[in-house]
Amino acid sequence: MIDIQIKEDKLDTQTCLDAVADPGAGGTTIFVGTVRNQTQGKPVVRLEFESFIPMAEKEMRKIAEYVTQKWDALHISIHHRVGILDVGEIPVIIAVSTPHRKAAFEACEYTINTLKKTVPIWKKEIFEDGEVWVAAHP
Amino acid sequence: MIDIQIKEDKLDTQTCLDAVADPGAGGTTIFVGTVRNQTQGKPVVRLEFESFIPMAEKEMRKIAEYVTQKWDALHISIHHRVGILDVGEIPVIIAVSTPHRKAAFEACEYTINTLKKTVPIWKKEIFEDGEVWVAAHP
Amino acid sequence: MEIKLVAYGIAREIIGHSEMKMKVVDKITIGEFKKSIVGQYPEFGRLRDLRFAINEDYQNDDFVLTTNDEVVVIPPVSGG
Amino acid sequence: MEIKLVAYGIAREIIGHSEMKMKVVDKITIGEFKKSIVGQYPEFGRLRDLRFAINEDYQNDDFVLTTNDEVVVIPPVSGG
Repeated sequence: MIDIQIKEDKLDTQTCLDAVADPGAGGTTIFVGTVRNQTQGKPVVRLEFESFIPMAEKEMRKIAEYVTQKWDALHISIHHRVGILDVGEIPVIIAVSTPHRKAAFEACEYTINTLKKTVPIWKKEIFEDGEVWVAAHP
Repeated sequence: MIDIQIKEDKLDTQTCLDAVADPGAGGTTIFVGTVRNQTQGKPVVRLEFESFIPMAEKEMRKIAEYVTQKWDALHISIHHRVGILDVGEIPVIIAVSTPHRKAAFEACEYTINTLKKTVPIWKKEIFEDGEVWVAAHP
Repeated sequence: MEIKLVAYGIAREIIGHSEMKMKVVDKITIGEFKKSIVGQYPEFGRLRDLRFAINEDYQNDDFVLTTNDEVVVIPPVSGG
Repeated sequence: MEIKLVAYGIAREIIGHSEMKMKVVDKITIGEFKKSIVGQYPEFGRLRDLRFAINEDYQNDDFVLTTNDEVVVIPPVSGG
Protein backbone atom coordinates (compact mmCIF):
# COMPACT_ATOMS: atom_id res chain seq x y z
CA MET A 1 0.00 0.00 0.00
CA ILE A 2 1.24 3.46 -0.88
CA ASP A 3 0.27 6.31 1.45
CA ILE A 4 1.26 9.79 0.22
CA GLN A 5 0.24 12.97 2.04
CA ILE A 6 1.23 16.61 1.79
CA LYS A 7 -0.48 18.80 4.36
CA GLU A 8 -0.27 21.83 6.63
CA ASP A 9 -1.11 19.91 9.82
CA LYS A 10 1.51 18.45 12.13
CA LEU A 11 2.89 15.09 11.08
CA ASP A 12 2.62 12.04 13.31
CA THR A 13 5.01 9.09 13.33
CA GLN A 14 2.51 6.59 14.73
CA THR A 15 0.13 7.36 11.85
CA CYS A 16 2.85 6.48 9.33
CA LEU A 17 3.80 3.39 11.31
CA ASP A 18 0.17 2.23 11.36
CA ALA A 19 -0.05 2.81 7.59
CA VAL A 20 2.79 0.35 6.93
CA ALA A 21 1.89 -2.30 9.53
CA ASP A 22 1.75 -5.82 8.07
CA PRO A 23 1.84 -9.31 9.59
CA GLY A 24 4.46 -10.21 6.95
CA ALA A 25 6.79 -7.37 7.92
CA GLY A 26 10.05 -8.27 9.63
CA GLY A 27 11.27 -4.72 9.84
CA THR A 28 10.08 -1.18 9.44
CA THR A 29 12.41 1.74 9.02
CA ILE A 30 11.21 5.26 9.63
CA PHE A 31 13.01 8.47 8.76
CA VAL A 32 11.87 11.57 10.61
CA GLY A 33 13.23 14.89 9.41
CA THR A 34 13.37 17.74 11.92
CA VAL A 35 14.00 21.46 11.57
CA ARG A 36 17.50 22.11 12.90
CA ASN A 37 18.26 25.13 15.07
CA GLN A 38 21.16 26.18 12.88
CA THR A 39 22.69 25.92 9.40
CA GLN A 40 26.48 26.14 9.24
CA GLY A 41 26.47 27.73 12.67
CA LYS A 42 23.86 30.38 11.86
CA PRO A 43 20.76 30.25 14.09
CA VAL A 44 17.58 29.36 12.20
CA VAL A 45 14.41 31.16 13.32
CA ARG A 46 11.93 29.12 11.29
CA LEU A 47 11.42 27.36 7.96
CA GLU A 48 8.83 27.93 5.28
CA PHE A 49 7.90 25.12 2.92
CA GLU A 50 5.90 25.46 -0.25
CA SER A 51 5.03 22.87 -2.86
CA PHE A 52 3.47 22.38 -6.28
CA ILE A 53 1.30 19.82 -4.53
CA PRO A 54 -0.30 17.76 -7.36
CA MET A 55 3.09 17.23 -9.02
CA ALA A 56 4.81 16.63 -5.68
CA GLU A 57 2.31 13.86 -4.89
CA LYS A 58 2.86 12.39 -8.36
CA GLU A 59 6.65 12.41 -7.94
CA MET A 60 6.38 10.88 -4.46
CA ARG A 61 4.18 8.15 -5.89
CA LYS A 62 6.80 7.42 -8.57
CA ILE A 63 9.41 6.96 -5.83
CA ALA A 64 7.05 4.79 -3.79
CA GLU A 65 6.26 2.57 -6.77
CA TYR A 66 9.94 2.12 -7.58
CA VAL A 67 10.74 1.28 -3.94
CA THR A 68 7.89 -1.20 -3.73
CA GLN A 69 9.25 -3.04 -6.76
CA LYS A 70 13.00 -2.78 -6.16
CA TRP A 71 13.03 -3.70 -2.45
CA ASP A 72 9.82 -5.75 -2.26
CA ALA A 73 8.47 -3.19 0.17
CA LEU A 74 5.13 -4.24 1.64
CA HIS A 75 3.98 -0.69 2.34
CA ILE A 76 5.40 2.80 2.18
CA SER A 77 4.13 5.98 3.78
CA ILE A 78 5.49 9.42 2.81
CA HIS A 79 4.10 12.45 4.64
CA HIS A 80 5.40 15.96 4.00
CA ARG A 81 4.34 19.14 5.69
CA VAL A 82 4.09 22.58 4.09
CA GLY A 83 3.73 26.05 5.60
CA ILE A 84 5.65 27.57 8.49
CA LEU A 85 7.65 25.23 10.76
CA ASP A 86 9.53 26.05 13.94
CA VAL A 87 12.81 24.50 15.12
CA GLY A 88 12.23 20.90 16.23
CA GLU A 89 9.10 20.43 14.12
CA ILE A 90 8.81 17.67 11.56
CA PRO A 91 8.73 18.46 7.82
CA VAL A 92 8.90 14.86 6.60
CA ILE A 93 8.26 11.29 7.73
CA ILE A 94 8.98 8.23 5.61
CA ALA A 95 8.07 4.72 6.79
CA VAL A 96 8.81 1.53 4.86
CA SER A 97 7.96 -2.02 5.87
CA THR A 98 9.70 -4.99 4.28
CA PRO A 99 9.88 -8.74 4.97
CA HIS A 100 13.60 -8.39 5.90
CA ARG A 101 15.22 -5.47 7.63
CA LYS A 102 18.16 -4.67 5.34
CA ALA A 103 15.76 -3.77 2.53
CA ALA A 104 13.83 -1.42 4.84
CA PHE A 105 16.95 0.66 5.54
CA GLU A 106 17.97 0.86 1.88
CA ALA A 107 14.45 1.65 0.70
CA CYS A 108 13.91 4.35 3.32
CA GLU A 109 17.25 6.04 2.62
CA TYR A 110 16.68 5.89 -1.14
CA THR A 111 13.26 7.49 -0.66
CA ILE A 112 14.46 10.51 1.34
CA ASN A 113 17.49 11.00 -0.96
CA THR A 114 15.34 10.90 -4.10
CA LEU A 115 12.58 13.03 -2.60
CA LYS A 116 15.18 15.76 -2.03
CA LYS A 117 16.16 15.63 -5.72
CA THR A 118 12.89 15.25 -7.60
CA VAL A 119 9.86 16.32 -5.55
CA PRO A 120 8.77 19.94 -6.15
CA ILE A 121 8.92 21.23 -2.59
CA TRP A 122 10.92 24.31 -1.65
CA LYS A 123 12.27 25.33 1.72
CA LYS A 124 13.21 28.84 2.82
CA GLU A 125 15.35 29.26 5.91
CA ILE A 126 14.58 32.36 7.91
CA PHE A 127 17.51 33.77 9.91
CA GLU A 128 17.58 36.75 12.28
CA ASP A 129 19.00 38.93 9.50
CA GLY A 130 17.65 37.47 6.27
CA GLU A 131 16.35 34.44 4.45
CA VAL A 132 17.64 31.89 1.96
CA TRP A 133 15.94 29.45 -0.45
CA VAL A 134 17.80 26.27 0.44
CA ALA A 135 19.93 24.73 -2.33
CA ALA A 136 18.80 27.32 -4.91
CA HIS A 137 22.32 28.44 -5.80
CA PRO A 138 25.45 26.36 -6.49
CA MET B 1 21.75 10.81 25.80
CA ILE B 2 21.59 7.05 25.94
CA ASP B 3 18.21 5.46 26.72
CA ILE B 4 18.28 1.68 27.21
CA GLN B 5 15.24 -0.31 28.31
CA ILE B 6 14.37 -3.99 28.47
CA LYS B 7 10.83 -4.65 29.63
CA GLU B 8 7.74 -6.83 29.45
CA ASP B 9 5.36 -3.97 28.57
CA LYS B 10 4.47 -3.03 25.00
CA LEU B 11 7.00 -0.80 23.27
CA ASP B 12 6.04 2.61 21.92
CA THR B 13 7.71 4.37 18.99
CA GLN B 14 6.74 7.88 20.07
CA THR B 15 8.44 7.31 23.44
CA CYS B 16 11.71 6.44 21.67
CA LEU B 17 11.31 9.37 19.29
CA ASP B 18 10.78 11.75 22.23
CA ALA B 19 13.88 10.32 23.92
CA VAL B 20 16.09 11.30 20.97
CA ALA B 21 14.50 14.68 20.12
CA ASP B 22 17.06 17.48 19.85
CA PRO B 23 16.98 20.97 18.30
CA GLY B 24 20.33 20.14 16.65
CA ALA B 25 19.00 16.99 14.97
CA GLY B 26 18.60 17.08 11.21
CA GLY B 27 17.43 13.50 10.97
CA THR B 28 16.19 10.66 13.12
CA THR B 29 16.09 7.09 11.94
CA ILE B 30 13.96 4.55 13.73
CA PHE B 31 14.00 0.80 13.27
CA VAL B 32 10.93 -1.07 14.46
CA GLY B 33 11.14 -4.85 14.52
CA THR B 34 7.88 -6.78 14.28
CA VAL B 35 6.98 -10.40 14.81
CA ARG B 36 6.42 -11.92 11.36
CA ASN B 37 3.54 -14.30 10.71
CA GLN B 38 5.83 -16.90 9.13
CA THR B 39 9.42 -18.15 8.95
CA GLN B 40 10.41 -19.77 5.66
CA GLY B 41 6.75 -20.29 4.86
CA LYS B 42 5.87 -21.92 8.19
CA PRO B 43 3.15 -20.07 10.16
CA VAL B 44 4.39 -18.61 13.45
CA VAL B 45 1.95 -18.77 16.36
CA ARG B 46 3.92 -16.56 18.76
CA LEU B 47 7.42 -15.68 19.93
CA GLU B 48 8.97 -15.96 23.37
CA PHE B 49 11.90 -13.73 24.30
CA GLU B 50 14.12 -14.15 27.31
CA SER B 51 17.19 -12.21 28.34
CA PHE B 52 20.04 -12.10 30.82
CA ILE B 53 18.90 -8.57 31.49
CA PRO B 54 21.79 -6.88 33.39
CA MET B 55 24.30 -8.09 30.79
CA ALA B 56 21.95 -7.29 27.89
CA GLU B 57 21.64 -3.71 29.13
CA LYS B 58 25.42 -3.50 29.49
CA GLU B 59 25.97 -4.79 25.93
CA MET B 60 23.35 -2.39 24.54
CA ARG B 61 25.09 0.46 26.32
CA LYS B 62 28.40 -0.54 24.71
CA ILE B 63 26.76 -0.37 21.28
CA ALA B 64 25.14 2.97 22.11
CA GLU B 65 28.44 4.45 23.29
CA TYR B 66 30.23 3.29 20.15
CA VAL B 67 27.48 4.71 17.93
CA THR B 68 27.49 8.02 19.76
CA GLN B 69 31.20 8.38 19.12
CA LYS B 70 31.50 6.93 15.61
CA TRP B 71 28.51 8.71 14.03
CA ASP B 72 28.31 11.78 16.30
CA ALA B 73 24.85 10.61 17.33
CA LEU B 74 23.10 13.16 19.51
CA HIS B 75 20.88 10.58 21.25
CA ILE B 76 20.11 6.92 20.95
CA SER B 77 17.20 4.95 22.36
CA ILE B 78 17.13 1.13 22.39
CA HIS B 79 14.04 -0.58 23.79
CA HIS B 80 13.67 -4.36 23.75
CA ARG B 81 10.71 -6.36 24.95
CA VAL B 82 10.83 -9.77 26.65
CA GLY B 83 8.11 -12.33 27.33
CA ILE B 84 5.44 -13.63 24.97
CA LEU B 85 4.76 -11.68 21.77
CA ASP B 86 2.06 -12.24 19.17
CA VAL B 87 2.39 -11.75 15.41
CA GLY B 88 2.58 -8.03 14.58
CA GLU B 89 3.85 -7.04 18.02
CA ILE B 90 7.10 -5.13 18.46
CA PRO B 91 10.14 -6.80 20.08
CA VAL B 92 12.60 -3.96 19.41
CA ILE B 93 12.73 -0.25 18.65
CA ILE B 94 15.94 1.66 17.95
CA ALA B 95 15.93 5.42 17.41
CA VAL B 96 19.01 7.50 16.60
CA SER B 97 19.19 11.25 16.06
CA THR B 98 22.14 12.87 14.29
CA PRO B 99 22.93 16.32 12.89
CA HIS B 100 22.88 14.89 9.31
CA ARG B 101 20.66 12.14 8.01
CA LYS B 102 23.16 9.75 6.40
CA ALA B 103 24.73 9.09 9.78
CA ALA B 104 21.33 8.30 11.32
CA PHE B 105 20.72 5.48 8.82
CA GLU B 106 24.18 3.99 9.25
CA ALA B 107 24.08 4.25 13.04
CA CYS B 108 20.62 2.72 13.31
CA GLU B 109 21.45 -0.19 10.99
CA TYR B 110 24.74 -0.83 12.81
CA THR B 111 22.87 -0.89 16.12
CA ILE B 112 20.29 -3.50 15.14
CA ASN B 113 22.90 -5.64 13.35
CA THR B 114 25.23 -5.59 16.36
CA LEU B 115 22.42 -6.11 18.87
CA LYS B 116 21.55 -9.32 17.04
CA LYS B 117 25.14 -10.55 17.44
CA THR B 118 26.17 -9.51 20.94
CA VAL B 119 23.21 -8.83 23.21
CA PRO B 120 22.15 -11.82 25.37
CA ILE B 121 18.51 -12.08 24.30
CA TRP B 122 17.03 -15.32 22.99
CA LYS B 123 13.97 -15.82 20.84
CA LYS B 124 11.93 -19.01 20.55
CA GLU B 125 9.55 -19.36 17.63
CA ILE B 126 6.41 -21.32 18.42
CA PHE B 127 4.84 -23.12 15.46
CA GLU B 128 1.65 -25.19 15.33
CA ASP B 129 3.69 -28.37 15.63
CA GLY B 130 6.78 -27.44 17.59
CA GLU B 131 9.21 -24.75 18.62
CA VAL B 132 12.69 -23.58 17.67
CA TRP B 133 15.31 -21.43 19.39
CA VAL B 134 16.13 -19.03 16.59
CA ALA B 135 19.71 -19.17 15.24
CA ALA B 136 20.81 -21.73 17.84
CA HIS B 137 22.05 -24.23 15.28
CA PRO B 138 24.19 -23.70 12.15
CA MET C 1 0.71 32.05 -29.09
CA GLU C 2 -0.03 32.52 -25.41
CA ILE C 3 0.99 30.29 -22.53
CA LYS C 4 0.52 30.50 -18.77
CA LEU C 5 3.66 30.61 -16.62
CA VAL C 6 3.44 29.34 -13.04
CA ALA C 7 6.32 29.89 -10.62
CA TYR C 8 7.15 28.58 -7.14
CA GLY C 9 9.78 29.36 -4.53
CA ILE C 10 12.69 31.50 -5.65
CA ALA C 11 11.31 31.47 -9.23
CA ARG C 12 8.19 33.20 -7.99
CA GLU C 13 10.30 35.81 -6.23
CA ILE C 14 12.48 36.37 -9.33
CA ILE C 15 9.49 36.84 -11.62
CA GLY C 16 7.51 38.74 -9.00
CA HIS C 17 4.32 36.78 -9.71
CA SER C 18 3.12 33.27 -9.02
CA GLU C 19 1.25 33.18 -12.36
CA MET C 20 1.31 35.18 -15.55
CA LYS C 21 0.29 34.98 -19.20
CA MET C 22 3.16 35.20 -21.72
CA LYS C 23 3.31 35.54 -25.49
CA VAL C 24 5.78 33.11 -27.07
CA VAL C 25 6.57 32.09 -30.67
CA ASP C 26 4.52 29.19 -32.02
CA LYS C 27 5.94 25.71 -31.45
CA ILE C 28 8.62 26.98 -29.09
CA THR C 29 10.52 24.21 -27.28
CA ILE C 30 11.22 24.12 -23.54
CA GLY C 31 14.93 24.62 -24.38
CA GLU C 32 14.20 27.78 -26.39
CA PHE C 33 11.73 29.03 -23.78
CA LYS C 34 14.35 28.52 -21.06
CA LYS C 35 16.89 30.65 -22.98
CA SER C 36 14.31 33.38 -23.47
CA ILE C 37 13.29 33.48 -19.81
CA VAL C 38 16.91 33.45 -18.60
CA GLY C 39 17.53 36.39 -20.96
CA GLN C 40 14.55 38.23 -19.51
CA TYR C 41 15.36 37.38 -15.85
CA PRO C 42 19.16 36.93 -15.57
CA GLU C 43 18.84 35.73 -11.95
CA PHE C 44 17.57 32.40 -13.31
CA GLY C 45 21.04 31.90 -14.82
CA ARG C 46 22.58 31.91 -11.36
CA LEU C 47 20.44 29.07 -10.00
CA ARG C 48 21.90 25.60 -9.53
CA ASP C 49 19.42 24.29 -12.10
CA LEU C 50 16.12 25.20 -13.69
CA ARG C 51 13.55 22.67 -14.82
CA PHE C 52 10.11 22.95 -16.35
CA ALA C 53 6.98 20.90 -15.83
CA ILE C 54 3.93 20.55 -18.04
CA ASN C 55 1.02 18.37 -16.97
CA GLU C 56 2.69 17.75 -13.60
CA ASP C 57 5.72 16.07 -15.21
CA TYR C 58 9.25 17.26 -15.83
CA GLN C 59 9.76 17.86 -19.56
CA ASN C 60 12.96 17.77 -21.61
CA ASP C 61 14.44 20.65 -23.61
CA ASP C 62 12.99 19.31 -26.86
CA PHE C 63 9.38 19.27 -25.61
CA VAL C 64 7.25 21.52 -27.87
CA LEU C 65 4.81 23.91 -26.19
CA THR C 66 1.22 24.26 -27.34
CA THR C 67 -1.01 27.31 -26.99
CA ASN C 68 -2.48 27.74 -23.48
CA ASP C 69 0.00 25.25 -21.96
CA GLU C 70 0.58 25.76 -18.28
CA VAL C 71 4.36 25.84 -17.88
CA VAL C 72 5.58 25.47 -14.31
CA VAL C 73 9.07 26.80 -13.52
CA ILE C 74 10.80 24.42 -11.11
CA PRO C 75 13.82 25.97 -9.40
CA PRO C 76 16.15 23.66 -7.39
CA VAL C 77 13.96 21.64 -5.03
CA SER C 78 14.75 21.37 -1.32
CA GLY C 79 12.10 19.24 0.36
CA GLY C 80 12.70 16.92 3.27
CA MET D 1 36.28 -25.73 43.84
CA GLU D 2 32.61 -24.94 43.32
CA ILE D 3 31.11 -22.54 40.80
CA LYS D 4 27.56 -21.57 39.97
CA LEU D 5 26.37 -22.26 36.43
CA VAL D 6 23.55 -20.10 35.04
CA ALA D 7 21.90 -20.99 31.75
CA TYR D 8 19.47 -19.20 29.42
CA GLY D 9 17.50 -20.16 26.34
CA ILE D 10 18.43 -23.42 24.68
CA ALA D 11 21.31 -23.84 27.17
CA ARG D 12 18.79 -23.93 30.01
CA GLU D 13 16.79 -26.57 28.16
CA ILE D 14 19.89 -28.68 27.43
CA ILE D 15 21.04 -28.63 31.07
CA GLY D 16 17.52 -28.89 32.43
CA HIS D 17 18.06 -26.17 35.02
CA SER D 18 18.45 -22.43 34.94
CA GLU D 19 21.01 -22.52 37.75
CA MET D 20 23.16 -25.19 39.34
CA LYS D 21 26.25 -25.61 41.50
CA MET D 22 29.12 -27.52 39.86
CA LYS D 23 32.41 -28.90 41.13
CA VAL D 24 35.33 -28.04 38.84
CA VAL D 25 39.11 -28.36 39.12
CA ASP D 26 40.89 -25.38 40.69
CA LYS D 27 42.02 -22.63 38.30
CA ILE D 28 40.08 -24.12 35.41
CA THR D 29 39.94 -21.85 32.35
CA ILE D 30 36.81 -21.04 30.38
CA GLY D 31 38.28 -23.05 27.47
CA GLU D 32 38.74 -26.14 29.65
CA PHE D 33 35.36 -25.67 31.28
CA LYS D 34 33.74 -25.45 27.84
CA LYS D 35 35.31 -28.78 26.80
CA SER D 36 34.11 -30.41 29.99
CA ILE D 37 30.54 -29.17 29.64
CA VAL D 38 30.36 -30.15 25.95
CA GLY D 39 31.56 -33.61 26.99
CA GLN D 40 28.84 -33.80 29.64
CA TYR D 41 26.07 -32.37 27.39
CA PRO D 42 26.92 -33.26 23.78
CA GLU D 43 24.04 -31.13 22.48
CA PHE D 44 26.16 -28.05 23.22
CA GLY D 45 28.55 -29.26 20.51
CA ARG D 46 25.82 -28.92 17.91
CA LEU D 47 25.11 -25.23 18.60
CA ARG D 48 26.33 -22.53 16.23
CA ASP D 49 28.50 -21.16 19.01
CA LEU D 50 28.78 -21.17 22.78
CA ARG D 51 30.08 -18.26 24.84
CA PHE D 52 30.49 -17.69 28.55
CA ALA D 53 30.03 -14.57 30.64
CA ILE D 54 31.38 -13.73 34.07
CA ASN D 55 30.52 -10.43 35.75
CA GLU D 56 28.15 -9.62 32.88
CA ASP D 57 30.93 -9.64 30.28
CA TYR D 58 31.92 -12.16 27.63
CA GLN D 59 35.18 -13.86 28.65
CA ASN D 60 37.84 -15.48 26.48
CA ASP D 61 38.92 -19.11 26.60
CA ASP D 62 41.98 -18.24 28.72
CA PHE D 63 39.97 -16.58 31.50
CA VAL D 64 40.65 -18.42 34.79
CA LEU D 65 37.67 -19.21 37.01
CA THR D 66 37.70 -18.53 40.73
CA THR D 67 35.70 -20.34 43.39
CA ASN D 68 32.05 -19.26 43.59
CA ASP D 69 32.21 -17.54 40.21
CA GLU D 70 28.85 -17.24 38.51
CA VAL D 71 29.40 -18.57 35.00
CA VAL D 72 26.64 -17.74 32.55
CA VAL D 73 26.30 -19.98 29.49
CA ILE D 74 25.44 -17.85 26.46
CA PRO D 75 24.08 -19.91 23.56
CA PRO D 76 23.71 -18.15 20.16
CA VAL D 77 21.79 -14.92 20.75
CA SER D 78 18.75 -13.98 18.67
CA GLY D 79 17.38 -10.68 19.89
CA GLY D 80 15.75 -8.07 17.71
